[in-house]
Amino acid sequence: MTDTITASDAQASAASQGVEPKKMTMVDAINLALHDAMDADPKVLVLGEDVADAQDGGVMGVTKGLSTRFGVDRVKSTPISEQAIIGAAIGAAVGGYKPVAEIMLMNFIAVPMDMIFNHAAKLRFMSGGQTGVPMVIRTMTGSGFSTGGQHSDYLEAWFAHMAGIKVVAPSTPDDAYGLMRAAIDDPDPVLFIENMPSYWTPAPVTKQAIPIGKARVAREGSDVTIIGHSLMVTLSLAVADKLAAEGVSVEVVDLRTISPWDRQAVIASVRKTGRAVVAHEAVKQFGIGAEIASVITEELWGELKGPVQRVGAAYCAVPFSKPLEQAFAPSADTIEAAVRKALA
Amino acid sequence: MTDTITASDAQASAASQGVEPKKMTMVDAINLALHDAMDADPKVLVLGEDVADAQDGGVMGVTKGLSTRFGVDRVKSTPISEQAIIGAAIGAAVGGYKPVAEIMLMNFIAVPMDMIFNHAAKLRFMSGGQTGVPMVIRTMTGSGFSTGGQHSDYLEAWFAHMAGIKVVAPSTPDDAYGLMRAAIDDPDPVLFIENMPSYWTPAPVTKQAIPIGKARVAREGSDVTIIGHSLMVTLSLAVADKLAAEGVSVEVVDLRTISPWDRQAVIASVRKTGRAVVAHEAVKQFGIGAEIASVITEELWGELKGPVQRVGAAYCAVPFSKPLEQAFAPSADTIEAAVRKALA
Amino acid sequence: MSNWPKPDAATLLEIYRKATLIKQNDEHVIKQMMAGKLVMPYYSPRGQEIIPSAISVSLDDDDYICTIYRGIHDMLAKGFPLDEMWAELAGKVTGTCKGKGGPMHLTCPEKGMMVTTGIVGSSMPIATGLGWAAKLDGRNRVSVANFGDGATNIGAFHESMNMAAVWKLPVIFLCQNNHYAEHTAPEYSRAIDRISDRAAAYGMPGVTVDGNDPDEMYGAAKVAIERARAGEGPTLIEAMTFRFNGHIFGEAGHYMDKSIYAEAQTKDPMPILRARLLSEGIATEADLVAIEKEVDSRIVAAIEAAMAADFPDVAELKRDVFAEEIA
Amino acid sequence: MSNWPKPDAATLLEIYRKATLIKQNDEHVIKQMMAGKLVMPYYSPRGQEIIPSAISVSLDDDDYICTIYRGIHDMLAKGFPLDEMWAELAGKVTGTCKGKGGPMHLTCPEKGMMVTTGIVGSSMPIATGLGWAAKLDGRNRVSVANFGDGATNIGAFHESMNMAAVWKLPVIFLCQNNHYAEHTAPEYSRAIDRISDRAAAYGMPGVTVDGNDPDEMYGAAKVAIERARAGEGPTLIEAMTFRFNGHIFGEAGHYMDKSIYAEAQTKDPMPILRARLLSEGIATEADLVAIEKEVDSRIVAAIEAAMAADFPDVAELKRDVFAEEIA
Ligand SMILES: Cc1ncc(C[n+]2csc(CCOP(=O)(O)OP(=O)(O)O)c2C)c(N)n1
Ligand SMILES: Cc1ncc(C[n+]2csc(CCOP(=O)(O)OP(=O)(O)O)c2C)c(N)n1
Ligand SMILES: [Mg+2]
Ligand SMILES: [Mg+2]
Repeated sequence: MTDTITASDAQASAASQGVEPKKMTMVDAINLALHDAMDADPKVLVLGEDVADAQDGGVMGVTKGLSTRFGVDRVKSTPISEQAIIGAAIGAAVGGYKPVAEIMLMNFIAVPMDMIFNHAAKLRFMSGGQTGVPMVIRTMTGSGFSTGGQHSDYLEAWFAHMAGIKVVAPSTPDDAYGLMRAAIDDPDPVLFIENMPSYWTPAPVTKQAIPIGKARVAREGSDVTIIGHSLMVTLSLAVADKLAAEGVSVEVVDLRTISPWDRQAVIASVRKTGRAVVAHEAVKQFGIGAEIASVITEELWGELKGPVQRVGAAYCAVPFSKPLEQAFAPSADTIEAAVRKALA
Repeated sequence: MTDTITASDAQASAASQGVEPKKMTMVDAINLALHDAMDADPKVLVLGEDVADAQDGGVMGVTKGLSTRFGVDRVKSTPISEQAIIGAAIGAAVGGYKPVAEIMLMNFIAVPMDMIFNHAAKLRFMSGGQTGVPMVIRTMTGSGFSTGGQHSDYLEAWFAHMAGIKVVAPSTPDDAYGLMRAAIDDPDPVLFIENMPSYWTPAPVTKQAIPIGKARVAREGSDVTIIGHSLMVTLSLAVADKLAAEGVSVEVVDLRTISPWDRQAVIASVRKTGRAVVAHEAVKQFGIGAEIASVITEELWGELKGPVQRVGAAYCAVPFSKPLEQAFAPSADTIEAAVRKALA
Repeated sequence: MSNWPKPDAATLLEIYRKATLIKQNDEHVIKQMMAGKLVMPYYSPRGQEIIPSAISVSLDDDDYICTIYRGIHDMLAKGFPLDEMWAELAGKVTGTCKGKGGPMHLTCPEKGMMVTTGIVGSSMPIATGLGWAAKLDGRNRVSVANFGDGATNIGAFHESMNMAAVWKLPVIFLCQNNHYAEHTAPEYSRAIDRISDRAAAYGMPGVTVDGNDPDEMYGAAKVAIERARAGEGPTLIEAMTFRFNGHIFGEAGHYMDKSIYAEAQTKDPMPILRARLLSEGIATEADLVAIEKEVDSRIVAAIEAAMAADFPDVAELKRDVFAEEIA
Repeated sequence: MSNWPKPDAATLLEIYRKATLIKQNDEHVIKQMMAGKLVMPYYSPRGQEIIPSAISVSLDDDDYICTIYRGIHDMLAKGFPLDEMWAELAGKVTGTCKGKGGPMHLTCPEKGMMVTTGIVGSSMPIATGLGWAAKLDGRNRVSVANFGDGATNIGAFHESMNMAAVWKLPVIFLCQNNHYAEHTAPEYSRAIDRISDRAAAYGMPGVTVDGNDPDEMYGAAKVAIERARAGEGPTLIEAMTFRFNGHIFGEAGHYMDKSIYAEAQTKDPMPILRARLLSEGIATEADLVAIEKEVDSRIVAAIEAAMAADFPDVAELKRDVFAEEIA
């Protein structure tokens, strides 16, 4: 048995305390997590373009209210200077603070890559543990909004391949709250990937911290396991619903943390079902699905009923035109087709 | 049958023309390729820090002689400005030239990631084919020289996961010459990864262009296939030699091109041997070995004698201290152990 | 400045024609978006019409420009074909990028419109490279980099300004200072007043002009272009202006200071130039109405053609990734 | 400048003591490398001794510094423990970073030595963040960013200078201008003479001083530090100097202009300061020899301890990746 958290646990625990979990959007859940974290610890800081209230609390409103409540010394709107934003966060972290830096969209994270890769992820190791970089980088992405080639890429694979940084990606408001609290409390740098398609769907938020490194069985099943994160979890649950009507029992594992990922939970699930599909919105080639599929295959050699199926975006930039954009990214249909292939 | 090029082809063809292939180092082979390409096409340009002769023709001397021969308008030493270096190369490429830009060490490629990822790799697609970016980015890496955490990472996985850019990595002087000529002639951006440990070992150079996208069987064998690039090929050949004495027949496939990689050649080899080891010096987790292992497993489901073994660096920054640095990166011993595991 | 060249009557009229195209095009885009017929992020250039109009009259198709997400005005002024632009906005296969680029990546090499980027600051290094190409070509071409005030705080600005100056490249760095960068007013992003003062850090001439004034904008642009064509190197022009429709279509604009906005509106360049053309006798009301009508009918025709055209086939996902179609 | 504070005799002697440690340490490193006993990339600070020595006398352990691959002088002046430094150079587990960082990543938070980076330009954004932390701490701490002349052409310089100025952070941007950036002379990398002129682009004071002159360097540093401590914001100091041993240990140096090199040698700060201490009667020959001997014996002891220490265990690969050891 693994100590994976199941979907019902958190709600059960909230219910057992007699609390009716409030429904809120992911935007509001993150906003609340930031408020609560800043309240709980005066070392928590927020910085990024437009994050303060004079700038409307972020272009998406995720940081609304923070500077009014905690002051503009702790909540700083920055110039458009991604290298300096991450550099400032690293310096503040090394100096004992817990900054939460926003890189508005994931594509812009290519700008401060040096700061993240050569510095944030490495300072603890290179200093032999004398310093550490307890910072969070919030960023957002997701195709489907006709923003074209430079505004909706998923790049989690770059960071999963980078020693010294953790990568988390919530698929629900509850996870967004819990993972944000855990990320801020974590002594190491955490990349926190938000996804725009999930921003405005309200769902219950229990306000529990969610451990980094643990996956969640979002739906139990016995015939095949779908492993995913972010929007892919939502799509996979829809596929599971649809296939249930045909008598196919689909288990859905929400990674929650992409790196270091919960091998134990994933292996336990696939050991049970014997079949796996890994889905991500990033380009399929050399995406995180390859690592997960490889480890499943290594660990369950001889036990799998077929090769692990991988689902990912087409090998091209995100196209603008609607029909192309739709065909580019994995959809419920693409995932369903992969599940059927796994079952074949 | 695949149309993979075997080790002996190029030399045979050189020999058949009555030419005795000259031995030279990889440094000299790249230098020669740049000379020949600039000679052949006045549109070929070179830029980077210290590349001109007033700056000694590069800190490693790879670009020595070029500015003296072709002038300082075509061979430009730049300020330390990696974003402007790649930007200038992109602009020149869009304007009809074929720039070869040097990013001195692979770790520094994190600085111009936006230019590479959001621009060089995407302009052709986003413009619907109206523009293209026929540029080469030369960069160098490789651990073993006590340079510590920021000077010897392999990051090919980032670029393999990026649509619109090709990635090549020579393991011999002959490949360095041939792949450089092909990369310069290619209509699309090519990342050309040099490795310092292979810089100064002389070997024959036949001066043939080597097609991008084609692997090379560096050694034929029947029991197990090792797939690798850069220094890993050299180490794998040594392992093959050693195991031959024990009667184990190892085939070594040199990828040459990491993206788009030669699936056909790799699959053909593993179909024959039934066992595969993928080796790279980059961190193992989420490295290119995962994609290659996944595709092998998908394509040869039911035909493999065991799971594909993956060899890569430890999950940490490159350590300075000698014993740690040695333990960090894959060695002939690590590869040998993986081969034995594959054979077990 | 007093010794700058001034636009003659015909040039002023040409500037008005371009600016009118930009303004009316903007109105049509907004109308189509409100009607749900165009779905895209839209960064309106309303208020910034004069800047590209007054520089473009001194540029040829052969000259390069790079611009940004808020760049439709730059492109229209440079002669970007209307039909292909509208088809691209609608995501159609007849679009200039076959629908693959969309509004943030409009490209038209025949008109010198080489790169449109959505990444702040990134137009500059690429325009620098085009300047290098132009210099090597030996054809007196220039390369114009368009960018906003906010972009002057990012590293790519610094690196490319410096490189262009050291290499004496024929680049015009055209900063369209519309006061805001998304929701950020200048006091939050720089501790100096004039962005053009940054040119001194690179040994490059820098000048601040009223970007809404065709005389100043034309003069400064002409001087910079001639300097570039003469091989004397790059110039930074800071053109003061304002964006009346906020950062992006649909935003609330709470961050905007009401008095700054109101003050800017008194400087809306379009009614000012129109009144001037009449008062200086450069055109009659009938002339101007004719221009406005002609422009409008061209736009309407482009919209109709765009709406009637086909979407690209999904096979396009495999094309233009590389020169050779992928399998 | 005339109104700058001047170092008193004791301070001058302290500067000499620090500078001597730097110079002699350099000689010992080179000796060990020649003997094959240290294997590492080494960027000698020979010639740049006065800069960090003259600033460090005005800094506490509490003040932060960030430096670069060529930064051993900055660290020694700041009080970096010799034993742990040498053990680190030798890759030993007793090194300050347990041998995992090496010469390019020496770190010692107790002495305020927070980050050493091998990536050009990257000391600046991080020092800016430390300046933010210092400001929030409210303890009058300052943060010093060290970097070279070549680093002033990279984007990170621009972004962090600007951010520090806008946020009025207590940061001293200390550019050690040693004429070359690897093999590149300044005329190939910038079109202006004085790097300190770049400060104006950020609304920050900028000053160029003779970094080899303890008076000028001490004065400029002191003024900048007080300004920072007083909450008035950052300063850029360009300290002119030279590196006598080239970019990296073992290089040929063909790119160096012989007359520039010869001219620089006449300004070697070490013999000049030594002669001054004697001529001004601040110290006797015997005093100086005593300092030099004491410094030498400390270094020799550190080397011996380092050579005798153990290498780290390979299990260290799993430690310090994260705070929690990985499985
Ligand atoms: C590197 C990067 N960071 C952030 C953004 C998000 N963003 C888009 S436009 C913009 C403001 C740019 O302001 P300015 O340069 O003044 O141009 P304007 O939009 O006012 O024309 C920002 C921050 C981006 N596109 N790229
Ligand atoms: C981003 C980056 N680009 C290139 C290099 C390679 N490199 C190391 S030192 C150096 C020269 C730096 O010159 P300068 O800033 O003047 O410092 P100095 O070495 O003279 O002290 C270069 C180009 C690097 N380390 N980082
Ligand atoms: Mg603006
Ligand atoms: Mg220097």
